[in-house]
Amino acid sequence: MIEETLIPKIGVVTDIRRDTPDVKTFRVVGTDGKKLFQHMPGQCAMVSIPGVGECMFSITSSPTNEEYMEFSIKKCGCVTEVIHALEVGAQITVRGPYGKNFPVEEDFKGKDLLFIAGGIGLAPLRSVINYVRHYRQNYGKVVIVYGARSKDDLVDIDEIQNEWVNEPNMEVYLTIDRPQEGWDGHVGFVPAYVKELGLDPNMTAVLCGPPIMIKFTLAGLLELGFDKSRVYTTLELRMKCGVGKCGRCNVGDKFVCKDGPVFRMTELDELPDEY
Amino acid sequence: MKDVEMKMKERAKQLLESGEVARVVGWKKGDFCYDPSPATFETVEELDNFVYDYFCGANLSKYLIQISKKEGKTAVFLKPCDTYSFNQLVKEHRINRENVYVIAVECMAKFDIEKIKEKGVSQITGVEVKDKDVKVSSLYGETTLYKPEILLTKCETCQKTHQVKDEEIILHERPERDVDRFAEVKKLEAMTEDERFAFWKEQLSKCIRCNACRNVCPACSCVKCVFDNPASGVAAKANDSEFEEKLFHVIRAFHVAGRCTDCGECSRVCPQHIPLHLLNRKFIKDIDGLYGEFQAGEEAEGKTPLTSYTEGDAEPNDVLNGEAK
Amino acid sequence: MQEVTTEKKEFTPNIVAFCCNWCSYAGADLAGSSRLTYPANVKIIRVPCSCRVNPMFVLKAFQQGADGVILCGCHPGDCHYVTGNYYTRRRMALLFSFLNYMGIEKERTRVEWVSAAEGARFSAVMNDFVKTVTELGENKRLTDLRVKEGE
Amino acid sequence: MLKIAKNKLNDLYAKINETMGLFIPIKKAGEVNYHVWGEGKEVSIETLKTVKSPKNMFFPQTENMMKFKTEGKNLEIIDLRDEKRPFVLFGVRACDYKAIEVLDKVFLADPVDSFYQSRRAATTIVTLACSRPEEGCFCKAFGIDATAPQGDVTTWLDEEYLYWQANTEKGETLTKLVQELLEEGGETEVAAQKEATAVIIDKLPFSNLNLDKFKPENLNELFDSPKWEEMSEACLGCGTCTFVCPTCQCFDIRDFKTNEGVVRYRCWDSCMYSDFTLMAHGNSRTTQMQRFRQRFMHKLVYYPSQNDGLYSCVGCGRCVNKCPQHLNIVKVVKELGGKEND
Repeated sequence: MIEETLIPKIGVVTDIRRDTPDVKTFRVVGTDGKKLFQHMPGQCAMVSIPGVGECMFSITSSPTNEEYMEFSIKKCGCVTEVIHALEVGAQITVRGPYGKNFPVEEDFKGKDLLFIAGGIGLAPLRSVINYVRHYRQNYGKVVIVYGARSKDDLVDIDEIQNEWVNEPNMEVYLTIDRPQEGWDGHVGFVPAYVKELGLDPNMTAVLCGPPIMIKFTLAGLLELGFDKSRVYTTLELRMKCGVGKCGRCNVGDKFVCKDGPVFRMTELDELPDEY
Repeated sequence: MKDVEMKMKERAKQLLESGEVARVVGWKKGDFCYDPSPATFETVEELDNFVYDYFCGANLSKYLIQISKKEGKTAVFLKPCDTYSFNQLVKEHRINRENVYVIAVECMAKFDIEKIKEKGVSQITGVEVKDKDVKVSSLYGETTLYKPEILLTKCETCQKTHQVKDEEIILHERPERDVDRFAEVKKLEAMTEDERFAFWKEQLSKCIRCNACRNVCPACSCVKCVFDNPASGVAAKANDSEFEEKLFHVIRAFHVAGRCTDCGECSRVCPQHIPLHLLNRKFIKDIDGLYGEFQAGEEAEGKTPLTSYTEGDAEPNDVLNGEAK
Repeated sequence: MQEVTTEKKEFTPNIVAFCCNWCSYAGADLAGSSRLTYPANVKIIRVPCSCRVNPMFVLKAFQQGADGVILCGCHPGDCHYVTGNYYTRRRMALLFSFLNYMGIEKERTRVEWVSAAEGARFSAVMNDFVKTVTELGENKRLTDLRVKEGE
Repeated sequence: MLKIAKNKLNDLYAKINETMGLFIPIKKAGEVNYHVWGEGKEVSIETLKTVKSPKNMFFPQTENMMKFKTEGKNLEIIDLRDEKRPFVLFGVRACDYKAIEVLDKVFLADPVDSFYQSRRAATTIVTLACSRPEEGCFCKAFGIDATAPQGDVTTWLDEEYLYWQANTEKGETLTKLVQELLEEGGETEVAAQKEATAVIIDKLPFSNLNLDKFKPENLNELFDSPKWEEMSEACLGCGTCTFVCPTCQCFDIRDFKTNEGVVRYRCWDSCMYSDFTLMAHGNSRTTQMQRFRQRFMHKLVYYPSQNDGLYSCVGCGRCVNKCPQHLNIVKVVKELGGKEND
C-alpha cells in the first residue's frame, strides 16, 4: 500500500510555553524522540486531536532546528481550545509539511529583508527569521517590525529580547496598540509605525498578521516606494486535506494549501478578491 | 393559464411603473417550457421573462424572509398553498408583512416534469390542458396524458385556498376535489412495525444528505441549523449510516411539527423522490387526532399545538398503544 | 425483523431514564433510601424538567446504544415550573408515535409520571420497563452501527 | 466486435460476479443508482442518467480512512485501507467516463490519493454508448462523443443485443472471462446506431453551447460579473447539484467517536453549504452568491486553468434535471458566455 498523506504521524508534546494570554507554543517530536519531518520556512502542518478535529498551523520553529518542531497556537476555536488544554507528554497527530515556503534560497538570498508582523502573525515569520539568522552570511540587513495589542500579547518576547536584538545587522522594532504600564517602547499601530520608520524601499518585505493590518501596512509600504513584486504575505483559509484536493481553500485558480500559503503581492493581485 | 399569466404580467407592470412596489417576486422562464425559476423583477423590461404556467410549482414565500427586509415594498404572487407558508412565516416574525403586497393567484395544480418524462415523453416543447387531458407536444410529436398522473405529489391531494390576499387574480374556477391527504399515512399505519421499518429503511437509504428538503422548507427558517453547527455534535455529513438518515429526518420533521403547512416542497425537491411529505403528514394527522384539527398557516398569529396544551391531553403511552381518545 | 428474535440469551438492555430534578429524580432517591431496588442497567440522566428533553436527546441515547428510553416527570399539574410537563406530554406523545411510524418498536419508549413521594412506584416502573425491553431484545433499528463497531 | 443477446445479460452479470464485484445501475425504491449487483436485483442499464453518478465507485460518499485508539496518553493510528477486490463498473455513459478523467486529475495528482487510486486500479470500466440522449444532455459542447465512449470495454445496446468491444488490456481480460457468452458480430448495427444517435445529438438544444469565454485570462472579468447576483437569487444553498454531479469532488474530513476509539472518515461536501469555508475566525464566502459563483467558476475557469483547459463539467445534465429551482450550469454559460449563446 502506498504512503497516504492524509494518514498522519503521531507527535508527542514535549514542551508547552505560554507566550501570551491566548497563545501557547507547543514543542513536538515523534514517538521515537526525533523530529517528525523536515520542512522549509513558511510551510505548514496539519495538527489534530482525534475526535475533535484537524487544523492547519504554520511551523514556527526554524528548519535548522534538527531536534523538534514548534507550533505557536492561538486559542480561537474548538480545536485550538482542546490543544491549549494539553499537557506535556500528550500525543497528537501531525502531517505535512504542506504548502509553498518563503523563497529563502532564491529571491531572499543576498537581499535586505523587512519582516512586519502583527499578533500571532509572528508565528510563520519566526521560522524564516531564525532561518535567516542561521545562515546570516547569505542575507543582508534584517529589519523586524512587530506589533501586538499589548505587551502581554507579543509572542516569543523572550527570544526577541534576548537573541534577536543582539544579532548583528538586525534591527527590531516593537510596538503595542495602546500605552501600558511597564512599557517604554513605541505605542501605535503597525501600519503607522512602518511609515514613521521611513524604511528603505529596496528591502524585500514579508507581511503577516490580521487582514486589516496587512491591508494598511501594504498601502504604507507602497507609499514608501516598495515594489509589490518584492512584498510577500501568507493567506489563511479553511483547509481539510492540505494537498489541494478537498476544494475548500480554493481562491481563483489557486489552492492556499498547495500553491500558498506564501504569496507574492503581485500574485494576489491576480486572484479574485475572496480571501 | 396563458390568460392568467398575461393578467399577472400586466399587474406587475402597473405596480412597478407606478412605483407602488420596488420589486415583484414571481417566476422567470427557463430554457425549456418546464424549468422556470423563482425570480425578482425590478424593472418593466425584466418582465419579458416573466412566466406563470403549469410548472411554477416552487413556493415563493421563503424567499420573502430576505426580500421583505429590503428597502421598499415587494409584491409577490402566491398560490393557495404558498399563502399558508407565508402566514406561518409572518407568525414567526420572519417576514415583514407591511413590506409585502400579496397577490393571490389561481392554481390549477402543477405538473411534475419527471413524471411526464417517466411516461416516455422527452424533448417536450409545450403542454396544453383540457379538463383532465394534458396534450404534451414534443419534438417527436404529441402525446395525451392523464392529468392526475402527472401532478406534483403535493398537488395530488391539495384542497387549499388562499389565506392571505391583498388582491387576487383568479380567472377560472377550480374544480372541487375530495381526496384524503392522509390515505398514504393510513396505509403505513396499517402495516406492521416490521413492514414500516422496511419501507422507511429502503426509502431513506436513498437519501444523499443534499439538504434540499431542509433548505426549501419554509418552516426550516433557522438562521443556523443544528445540522450545520459544528458545535452541536450532530453536524455529520456522512450518509452511510442508517442512523444518520433517521436522525436527520426525524429531527427535521419534528422541528417543523405544528408549523408545517403541508406545502409539499420537500417531496418536490428530493432528487431521490423520497416521500418526505409522509413524515410531516404523520405529525399533522396525529396532531389533528389528538389535539383537534389544526392547519398551520391559516392564522398569522396564535399558538401552535406544540406551544400549547390542555390539562386533559392524551398520555404518550396510551397514544403508543392506540388507547388515546 | 427476524434478527431481533433470534437470540435471547442473557440479554441485559441498556436503559436511559431522563428524570426531572424535582419529582422523579427525588423519587429515585427515595426508592434508594427505602431500599427498593431497580435494575443497575437503568442509567438515570437528571434534567431540570422533563420538558428539557429535546427529541435529539432521545435519538442520541438510542444511537449510543440504549435499548429503551424512558422519560419521567412530575405528575401533570405538579410541575415545579407549573406547565413544563404538559409540553413534554405533547412532544413525547408525537415523537414516540412518530418513531413507531418509522418502525421503531413501541415498547422501547415510555413516559411515566413519578412524584418525589413515589419511591415504590419508581422502582416498579423501572422494573417493568426493563422487563419489557429485555423481552423485546436488542435495539437494532435505531442504533448506530459505527458506535458499536469492534464490539 | 462481439455481442450478447439482451435476454442473456443476466448470465453475463452472473458470470462477472463469479470472480469480481459488479457495480451497475439498479433500481431501488423507484430510483436508479449504481449498486452492487446481486441475483434478483432490478438492473436498469437503459436508464440514461442514474441519480448519483458512478463517481462513488471510486470516491464513496462516505469512507472510513483511519482509526485512532487511545490508551492512557498513548495514541495509536490504525490504517483502515485494505486491498480492493476487483470490480467491474458497468454501463458508464460517455459523460460519466469523461468525468472520471476529471477526477483522476485531482486524486491522482501528487500526492496520490491512495483511497481513490486503489479503487481505480481495481476497477474495469465498461462504458455504454447513448442512443437516446435527452434535451438536458450537452456533452457535445465539451467535445465528448456519446456514441462511442472510451473505457476498458465499450458497449452499445439496441433492442436485441448488447455489442461489446474491448479497448484495453483490462478490457481484454474481462472479455476472456465472459467469452463463452459472447458471439461475433454487430459492426453494422453499431455503425448504424452511432450515425443515428449523432443526428439526434446535433439537434439537442444545448449541443452547441459556446464556451469560448471561459478562459483563464477572463477569470477576473467573469468573477466580477454583476450577473452572479441575479443568477443565484433563487439558489437554495442545498447540495443537490454537487452531489449528483459526476465531477464535483470536494470533501470533508471528520471524526466520529465510537465505543472503540475514533474513526476518521471523509465524506462528500458541497461548496454550496454555508459551513464549507467556515473558520474559527470567519468565513471567506458569506453569501450564497459567492458560493454559487465558486461552484461555476471552479468548473468553467479555475479547474481548466489548473488542468490545461479541461473543463470540470462533462455536460451530463444531472444538475439541469435535479436542481429544485432549475438553476444550472447551462444557464450560467448562456448568461456569461457572450452572444454566441443567444
